[in-house]
Amino acid sequence: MKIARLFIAGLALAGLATAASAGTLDEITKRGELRVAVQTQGPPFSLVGANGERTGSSVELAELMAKEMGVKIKFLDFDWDGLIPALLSGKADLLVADMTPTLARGMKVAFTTPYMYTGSTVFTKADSKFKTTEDCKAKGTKIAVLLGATGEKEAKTAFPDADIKSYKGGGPLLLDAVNNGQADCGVNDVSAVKGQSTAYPAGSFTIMPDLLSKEPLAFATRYDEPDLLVWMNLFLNQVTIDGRLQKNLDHWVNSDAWKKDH
Amino acid sequence: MIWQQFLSLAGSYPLALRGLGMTVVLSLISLVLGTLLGFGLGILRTGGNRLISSVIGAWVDLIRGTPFLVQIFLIFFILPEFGIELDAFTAGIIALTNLAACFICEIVAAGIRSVPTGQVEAALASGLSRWQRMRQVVLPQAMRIVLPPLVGQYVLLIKDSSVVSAIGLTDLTRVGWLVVQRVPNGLLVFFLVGVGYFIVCYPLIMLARRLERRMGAAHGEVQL
Amino acid sequence: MTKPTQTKTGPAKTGMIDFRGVNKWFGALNVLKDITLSVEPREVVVVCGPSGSGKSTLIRCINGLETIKDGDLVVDGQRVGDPATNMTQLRTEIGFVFQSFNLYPHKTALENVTLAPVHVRKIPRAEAEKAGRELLAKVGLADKVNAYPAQLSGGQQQRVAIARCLGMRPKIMLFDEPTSALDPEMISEVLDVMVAVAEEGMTMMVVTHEMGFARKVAQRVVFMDAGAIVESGTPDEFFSHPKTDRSRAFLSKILRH
Amino acid sequence: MLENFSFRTIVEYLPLFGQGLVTTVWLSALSFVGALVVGIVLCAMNLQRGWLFRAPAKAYIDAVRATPLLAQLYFLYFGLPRLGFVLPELVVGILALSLNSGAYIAEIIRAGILSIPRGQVEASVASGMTYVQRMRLVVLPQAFKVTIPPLLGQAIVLVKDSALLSLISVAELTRAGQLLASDRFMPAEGFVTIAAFYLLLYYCLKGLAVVSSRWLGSAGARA
Repeated sequence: MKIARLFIAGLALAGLATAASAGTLDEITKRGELRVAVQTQGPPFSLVGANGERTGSSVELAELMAKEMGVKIKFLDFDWDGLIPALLSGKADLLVADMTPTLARGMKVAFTTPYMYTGSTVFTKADSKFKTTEDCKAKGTKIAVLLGATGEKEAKTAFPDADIKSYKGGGPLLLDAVNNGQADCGVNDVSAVKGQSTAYPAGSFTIMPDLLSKEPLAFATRYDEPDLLVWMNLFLNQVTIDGRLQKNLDHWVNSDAWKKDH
Repeated sequence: MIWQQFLSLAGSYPLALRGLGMTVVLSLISLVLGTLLGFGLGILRTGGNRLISSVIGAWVDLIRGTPFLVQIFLIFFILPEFGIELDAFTAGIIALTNLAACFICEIVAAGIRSVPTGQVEAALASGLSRWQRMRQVVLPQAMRIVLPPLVGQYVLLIKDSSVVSAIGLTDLTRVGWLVVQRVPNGLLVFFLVGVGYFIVCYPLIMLARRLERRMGAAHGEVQL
Repeated sequence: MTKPTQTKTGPAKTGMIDFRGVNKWFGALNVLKDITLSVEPREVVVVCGPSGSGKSTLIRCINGLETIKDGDLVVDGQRVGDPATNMTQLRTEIGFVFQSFNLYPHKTALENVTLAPVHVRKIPRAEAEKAGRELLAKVGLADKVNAYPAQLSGGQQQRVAIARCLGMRPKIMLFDEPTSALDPEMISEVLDVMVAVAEEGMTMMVVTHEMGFARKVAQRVVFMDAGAIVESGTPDEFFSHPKTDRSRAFLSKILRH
Repeated sequence: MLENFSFRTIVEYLPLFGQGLVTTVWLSALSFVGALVVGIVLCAMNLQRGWLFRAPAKAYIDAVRATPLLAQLYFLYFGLPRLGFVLPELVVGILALSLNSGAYIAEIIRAGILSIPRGQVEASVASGMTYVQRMRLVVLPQAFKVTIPPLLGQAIVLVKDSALLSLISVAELTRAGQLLASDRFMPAEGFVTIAAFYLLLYYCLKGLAVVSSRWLGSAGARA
């Protein structure tokens, strides 16, 4: 602890130095490269294809951002543990992942205005005895959620008597857990569930029509990059108006169209 | 279903090979560096200087006692705040080298301590210098004790290298995580990842076992 | 005489090995008590006494394997333990033969003999090997040049150890119970080599209970008990007319069989 | 990340860390006991003359040593249900750690037994002891002394390895740190705190190793 305190003392100075530097956008222009941290949580937002090529809804939006900036893009691929440190330590300019901008998180990073709304849904194995969301409220039901995701919180509120199990490693593993019987139900973002269940034969899962919550998704950057934040909001505004956002979401999130290419 | 998934996985072999390559290159570099550094530290650890020895001891404890993930985070994310900016590969090499050096230091120190004092006295009596005593008399005999666990430690370190995925390097384990997004079958994917590690590690385990047998049978004990 | 007392540099008359009022403690135990002893060049001194009497410690002090607490120990004109003395250099002048041989198990007989000459004396390897072979032949081991210690009997190992010391062309040879760890039938082959070394005029201190050896080559026998030198004299005097009860008791024990 | 390091938040999450610490401790302890059992059985198999027992033991030990714990954990976690065993995460986790550490412990015990001088075994054979008596009265008590330090070393490894169980939703120490990282986006606070707790556990185990080796050392001297 002592060492940490020493760190902080030394770093207060270092922090001042970075805060005083030029605008992030200028820096990006000069560098000619936009550094984006992504979390490869699975389709439809971010995935890696068979040959290692990176793709997905968020990934394409980030590429569009770089194109509009007129710079190249560099993806930094971290697992969940490394994602936030990458942004906070300045290794990445911004964070593109299917993240819910909660108020608590907003204390540490600067979120853009939400670019889409989704929500947590409940899914079960098609032939299981859990047919409705009500069924999953039974005492001792094993419910799979993603560690740290908003679905985890939603599940705790919606199923107070259930046995909540938090997994790491992305939505597909929740489907795997439910498919294998480690959990009775799963709770995750509806777009993710729909996108990821396509890896299974059609009709493997029952996805409940009702949503537990309505959640926004947003990109994130740091509070010491206000110019970048303003620009990102402007970008989202523009692509909403000219329909490019809708096209992206229709391809990736609202349909299985992406499946054809991957 | 499984066959279909397997075919889909087989299509990812270039990615898997890249991951395996990253694991091998990362391990190879840091094991070589870590071995050199570890031997140096082990020799200093058993050398006469109390202060140096206890500083090394404290450092080894700190590294052995904390999760490797935290060490790699400190090097990659926190050092930049002190003006030391490293790319992920270099940070991974540094972290893994340091980890290797600390474990190897303890193995080497134990080996050196196992050499009978009579040997050092004999070398001392014939006027060999400190370095000559170490080089000609102590280390060759310590190697008998050191080699088998050293190679065993290599295997552990190769497996520990998977933690580098936390700072964005695509090693074999990371490939597993990426692929499982597309082919959601944890059993199959990580079984294959296990096979990948097995291919790298098993020859080393065989080597360790052979060394152990050879060292045990070699011109070991002085006959009384 | 410019200085009336020469406590630091030693008196004008100096033996090859000079103990003057040497004391040593292991913790509270006074293992060497006020030792004063001088060994002349070419002299052979046998040190004997019951186990724990400090005789091994005594000779280990000479090449600095043990450090002394107070008193002076001058070897070949140099003070042992003085920061100004280059101990590594001094040790090259002193051969030391251990009870347990301490041959390097990872090196052959020849490599054991040539290691120090090559690395310390910087003698070219070919030359050192030639000398090493000659030495091994001299101790009767011409055919064991490439054998590893584990392939040699105890007596052969000890002879290699003696050859290893001689390879440095030392001025002094110290022997710490060189035959105690040997089977009886091997003792004589080692003693024969030691006699040969003594007859070439080597300065020697030998800790041993081999009284035959003492009678044959020693000029002096030193008897120690409880860390002190109790008696010192020619072998004849010591064996025939021991002066103290302790030495009589000791002799009666070791000569009984 | 460090200039805004918030000790206050760590304190706020301390109860969670405490619970995680307790879980880590008892599940590691249980796994270690399990690993000892696995290790002793494997080692006994490995020391038999015939290949019937030795070959499977060797194959198992090699397979475990050559593959990462992660793969083994998933193998059990996703594999067992296919065979019809759906076990709670904690049970799977403890099983995985026991089976993993057991392989290493088997090697440690074997090295300990082989370190007993031949003369000891010969003396006990000469006095007419059976194999079991020889093991129980002569070999194992001596081997025990040699194996205690490496066994505690393995215990340290096991405690750190237990962090992997957070992957299958066991709420242990690492999970607590990850929660702080994902709820509050405070990774530095989360990971530095778990590092401190692991270090604490490390020093406890190391202290135990020092005390036990001193105790065993003096016991050996008395014997």
